[in-house]
Amino acid sequence: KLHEDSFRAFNCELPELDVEVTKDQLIGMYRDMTLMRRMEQACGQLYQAKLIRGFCHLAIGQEAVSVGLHNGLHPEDYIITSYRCHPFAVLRGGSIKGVVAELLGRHGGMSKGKGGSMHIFTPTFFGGNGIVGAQVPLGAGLALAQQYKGQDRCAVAMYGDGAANQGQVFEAFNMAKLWNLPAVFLCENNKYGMGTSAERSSMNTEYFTRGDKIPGIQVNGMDIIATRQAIEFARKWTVEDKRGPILLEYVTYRYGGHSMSDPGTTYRTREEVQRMRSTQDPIHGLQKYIEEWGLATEQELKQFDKDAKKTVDAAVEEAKASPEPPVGLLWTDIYQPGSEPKFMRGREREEIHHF
Amino acid sequence: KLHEDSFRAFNCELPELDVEVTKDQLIGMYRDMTLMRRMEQACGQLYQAKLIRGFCHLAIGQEAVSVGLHNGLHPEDYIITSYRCHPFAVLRGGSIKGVVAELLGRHGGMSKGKGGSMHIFTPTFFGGNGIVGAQVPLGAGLALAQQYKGQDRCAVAMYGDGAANQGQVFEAFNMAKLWNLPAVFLCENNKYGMGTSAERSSMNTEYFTRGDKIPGIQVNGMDIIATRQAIEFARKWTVEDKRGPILLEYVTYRYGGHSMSDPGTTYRTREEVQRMRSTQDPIHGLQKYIEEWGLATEQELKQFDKDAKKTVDAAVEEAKASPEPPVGLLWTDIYQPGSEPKFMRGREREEIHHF
Amino acid sequence: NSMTVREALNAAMEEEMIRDESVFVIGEEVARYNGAYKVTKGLLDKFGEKRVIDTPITEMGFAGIATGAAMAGLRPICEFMTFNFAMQAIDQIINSAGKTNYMSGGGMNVPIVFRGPNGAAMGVGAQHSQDYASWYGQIPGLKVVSPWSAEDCKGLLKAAIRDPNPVVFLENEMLYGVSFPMSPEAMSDDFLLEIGKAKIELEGSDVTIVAHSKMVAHSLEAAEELAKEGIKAEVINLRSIRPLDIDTIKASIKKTNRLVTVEGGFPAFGVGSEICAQVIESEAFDYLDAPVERVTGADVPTPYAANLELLAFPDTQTIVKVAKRALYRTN
Amino acid sequence: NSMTVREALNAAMEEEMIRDESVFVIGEEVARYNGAYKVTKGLLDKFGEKRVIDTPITEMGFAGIATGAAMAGLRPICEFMTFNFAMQAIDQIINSAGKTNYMSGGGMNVPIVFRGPNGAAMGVGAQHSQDYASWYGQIPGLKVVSPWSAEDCKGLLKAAIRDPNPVVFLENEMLYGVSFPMSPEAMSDDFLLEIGKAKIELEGSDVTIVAHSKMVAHSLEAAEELAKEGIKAEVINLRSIRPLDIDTIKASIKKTNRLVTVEGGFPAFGVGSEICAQVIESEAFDYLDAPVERVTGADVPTPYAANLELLAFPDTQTIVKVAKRALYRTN
Ligand SMILES: Cc1ncc(C[n+]2csc(CCOP(=O)(O)OP(=O)(O)O)c2C)c(N)n1
Ligand SMILES: Cc1ncc(C[n+]2csc(CCOP(=O)(O)OP(=O)(O)O)c2C)c(N)n1
Ligand SMILES: [Mg+2]
Ligand SMILES: [Mg+2]
Repeated sequence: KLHEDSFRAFNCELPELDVEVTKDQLIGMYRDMTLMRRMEQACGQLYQAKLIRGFCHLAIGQEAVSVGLHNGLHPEDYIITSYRCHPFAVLRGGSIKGVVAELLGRHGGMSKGKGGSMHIFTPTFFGGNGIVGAQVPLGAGLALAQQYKGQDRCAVAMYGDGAANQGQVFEAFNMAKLWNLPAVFLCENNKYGMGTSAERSSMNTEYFTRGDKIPGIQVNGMDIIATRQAIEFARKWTVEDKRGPILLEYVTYRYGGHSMSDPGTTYRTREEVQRMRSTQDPIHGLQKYIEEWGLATEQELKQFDKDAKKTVDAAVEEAKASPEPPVGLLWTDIYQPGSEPKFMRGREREEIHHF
Repeated sequence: KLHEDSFRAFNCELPELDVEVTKDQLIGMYRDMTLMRRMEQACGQLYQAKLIRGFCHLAIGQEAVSVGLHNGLHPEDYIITSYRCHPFAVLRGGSIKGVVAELLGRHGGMSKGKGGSMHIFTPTFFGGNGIVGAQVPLGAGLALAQQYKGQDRCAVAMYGDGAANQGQVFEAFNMAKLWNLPAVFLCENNKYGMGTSAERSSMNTEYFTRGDKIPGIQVNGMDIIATRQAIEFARKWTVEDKRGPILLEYVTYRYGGHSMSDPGTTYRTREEVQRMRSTQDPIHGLQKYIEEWGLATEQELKQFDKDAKKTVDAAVEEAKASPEPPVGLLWTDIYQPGSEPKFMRGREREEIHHF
Repeated sequence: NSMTVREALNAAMEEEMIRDESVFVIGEEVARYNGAYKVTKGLLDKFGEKRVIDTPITEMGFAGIATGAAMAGLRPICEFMTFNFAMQAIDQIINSAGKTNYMSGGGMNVPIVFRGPNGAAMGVGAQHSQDYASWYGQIPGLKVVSPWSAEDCKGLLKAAIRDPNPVVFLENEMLYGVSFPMSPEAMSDDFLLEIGKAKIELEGSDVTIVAHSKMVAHSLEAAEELAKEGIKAEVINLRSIRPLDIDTIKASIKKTNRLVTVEGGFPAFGVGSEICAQVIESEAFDYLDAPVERVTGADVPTPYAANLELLAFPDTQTIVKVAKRALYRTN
Repeated sequence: NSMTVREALNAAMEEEMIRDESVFVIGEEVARYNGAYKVTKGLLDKFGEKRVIDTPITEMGFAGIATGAAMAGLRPICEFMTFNFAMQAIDQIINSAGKTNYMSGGGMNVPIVFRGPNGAAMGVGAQHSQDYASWYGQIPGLKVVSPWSAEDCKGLLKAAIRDPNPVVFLENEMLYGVSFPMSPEAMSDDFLLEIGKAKIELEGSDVTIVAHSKMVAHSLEAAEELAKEGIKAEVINLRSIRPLDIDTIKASIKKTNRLVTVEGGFPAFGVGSEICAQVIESEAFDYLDAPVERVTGADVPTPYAANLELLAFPDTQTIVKVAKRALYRTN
């Protein structure tokens, strides 16, 4: 049974607080969250070691969102999110090695090293998008495609509390509601968009109420059972009951800075971060459930963490061993094979690539 | 005393239904509305006669909006709207001759013939904008400038029921509320955006409720006393009480097509148009008040209409007499005088204009 | 047989929608209103609301929705009422549609057509008259088509819909009502034109005139006038802005030794500029007997007044004059 | 005296904000965060929240608000975190800011500066690396500046803020931390550079290299390498994309008879293309002893992997190679 405060509803009923979840599921989610955190930590280290270039946005602290979603969705449901995307890429059919190799710019990366940290895709995960807000209409478009094809699937379009103010988010809401699309709009409210707190970016910080005619639910995004329960509810709403779009707000927190160049401590206090870590941590929270219900010993849980670390370390080594993409790849994937122009130009007139 | 149905409120008190309005004001507004209608009719005729080119969007039926606004606002308050802008241009300091000449592409036009039907400006009227929705953030920017300069003025940013779904409208709402700007967002709901009815474009057609944390009032936009009263209320709210932005929805109707190329009868019935004309007409409505209260005789009112026609006819003649802009004007107003490049290029290398 | 450009575009969409269930049309006023310029006329009746979708006025949103649908395997035809309004959606066109295939290492392709009128119409003023050919043409990952005739429109739009890449399809409002003869092949359901190939509309030996969209008509008229004076102009209809068929242009230069480019857009960083640069840096440079000449729109925001507007866009006389100058003849 | 580009931009804004009460800064993270790239550092402390305004992430909205404020007589400096995000706002920049003065017949001027980093940084991938110089440069009504050095940045940003027209000010993230010597004049509060004038950074007689932004540095390095082989390159720092100082380029060609253009943007319809076209159609054509050569970014979406990224942008060696080719020397 979930805590009473787990959900708040706007124009719809609340999800059940009584949740059925098997031991295996709980253990599985625990292991997934541990693995995701270890992976992100490894990415952070690789960035610090200057092996990862450009941007790197980590989701440490927000594991209950990605893992909860993945566990509550059907494997063929779609997800799209912004740049804070590594866990989704892994969970939706990718691999840790594939993510890390991508961040390292290696041929073994999920985008062959051509995309980078923000641009990783799988058949059910549509990235990994760098333009804040742009992924939301794309997500509604994924839902449109599902409806069009008569698939009983939904599409989850995720965005942050900062992104929530982009006009195209409202545009997507409007069309999704008009057309009754099976879209789950999911606001990952981690309280800040870069250095701007939700209060300073949003006239209304109750993001679950911002869909106007679209009903919404606010969810304790630090509790994996709640995140899973909410997405199951949303899935039933959109897919089984065909009630059109729904808006979920997962209230969560990022422990680190916005990206690796942000210490993350100029616009919020160290105490705030510390308090969230010690009182709200999703992994720790699940650990407490598990221990309470006697599903695993502390010993076993420690072992899971060790396993996760080992898995990640091995994946990092594998990724590091992957070579850089062959230079010929500069010219592939601009157009689909067979549909390219006869030639394209490099940096000067003699650098011509013929297809 | 206004009809009880004149207003509906969202998160704020209702404007007073008891209105004080002088005989002169009523007569003035009657004359203004008649004049505006006559002007728009003349424009329609000039278009049909192929003297006006390109676009021409008339506001016939919507006179209570422009005239009500103008009469309720301070002369130095700002207004910005979209392409359906002729009455505003006249009322806010322009002239009928200036508008008509602009539409005819003459030098005597308010933009020297260089702007056209959609682009007419005065020191307190910021157009006349052709890109649906773009004027709304511009209007919030006008309000920002007023606040910045410490002027006790407001800015009215107008948009249609169709435009109401543009994302940048929500973006402007959000910032205006966050920064407590003296902005009046005014949705001119004439039920259609081109051929799309409000119900087909908007998940929520109660436009006055779409500002989220911004309070709103729905107004009978066919009753000039209501439109004037509502804007006075909004002005007090934004300027005197400094309560931040407010949203007004004026429910109105356009009798003609969207533009001159639209017969306006494929997406709505002739009966609907006829019904609106005969039961809701703003000029007729005011006429009834005037007659009821014995402020003018039918005779006098007829004379006003004749005067209006005469004024418009004279202005049209004056406008027609205005020459085309001198061809040298092709090159002026691209940059401010004195800040131009040395030269600019015409259609080929010998057509060079030197500044 | 003849067809207007409007009919050709309409036929192209209809045929492809019949052929492929995943093709659909989305945009403002495309369904019940039959299109602001009636290009989608009748499609709603034929295919229903599922496949002909009226959107609210939310360019960025519906361009994003269409792009998302393409990512999920559909083949949207996304109509913009004009490309001026697509400027609100240009981030979706470029960053979401244009670059995703590359960023995904080929894992995520985006087969979509963005279409609508581009460039100036008559008396529409500065905000409704921009020509975006060179902007979109700059972006690797997009294909950009700018057809002229009804045949162009039918063959290229069908090719664009079948193309597995995002295609920007730039029509011209002033051409919609213009009738063109159609060959029997062009009337067929299978008529496709290759994107990236220019067409020599008129053969000639004295001067090459390269144009796209409506400027092809002016160039052909100019060629007629020049012919009266014994000058044989070769007129090339570019058809495609990206890929740009520089080979056809170079071959023509080798024959005529003189090049005039004609376009309706602003002069700077335009189609003519790029052609000029590519010619100069190629072996064709040596064949040029005169500097390349560009005829373009004037470097001014489009004025409304008829007399000024006339001076803002190329007309037949300007082309004639410049072509003669390229031939070192003067009046 | 020396200053980084970041400091120079910061000083320009501070000085103009002191001088003119109507100047203010608006954008994402410009105030409390001191700017995503710290360009606005300290301004909030100095000028307060009224004049240094943090916005939500809503590019179209705040660009519109800034433009509206300019219409009402203020002088906004509108920062985009990068110009890639400005693509969401480009309609406001062009249709509202760029064209309104003309459309109003001069009645409504819009004195505003849109600034932020443009072009590629390191390892940022395809969506964060586009160079918009030629897009904005195409629009009559806008001025477009692309500075290189700290002196450029200070003098041109101050001039842009004082300019009564909308100015697009294209910075480069990779230059922010680079230090440049500053002359005593450049340190002064009154230091202004004329928008529209290029600067000859290095005089030479054998080949002209024209570049803007970061490519000026590569061009100067290339000139150094060429000098070792006795080749005297003249390096022109364009500074301004619109107006484009073609006179300075032509004068240089008359001296060197050879021209190489260098830019970081995509090749097609780029800055080099336009320079090429303008040179060709001018009397300078006759002075050219070799075809104009363009060095540009490669025609590919920016790849992330370091080895591919290297191939996507010009480096010093490429410029050296091409300059030599222009001189008909080969290795
Ligand atoms: C259109 C656009 N504007 C700005 C940015 C720069 N930017 C990247 S992430 C970010 C903050 C987003 O915050 P939020 O949506 O809350 O997501 P979070 O980082 O908290 O996960 C900003 C401003 C961008 N990438 N795209
Ligand atoms: C961005 C943009 N998209 C589309 C258009 C074409 N367009 C002009 S007016 C209009 C309808 C607007 O309807 P509404 O906002 O209700 O205003 P009304 O015409 O009813 O006054 C459309 C679609 C445009 N000018 N700009
Ligand atoms: Mg956030
Ligand atoms: Mg309307």
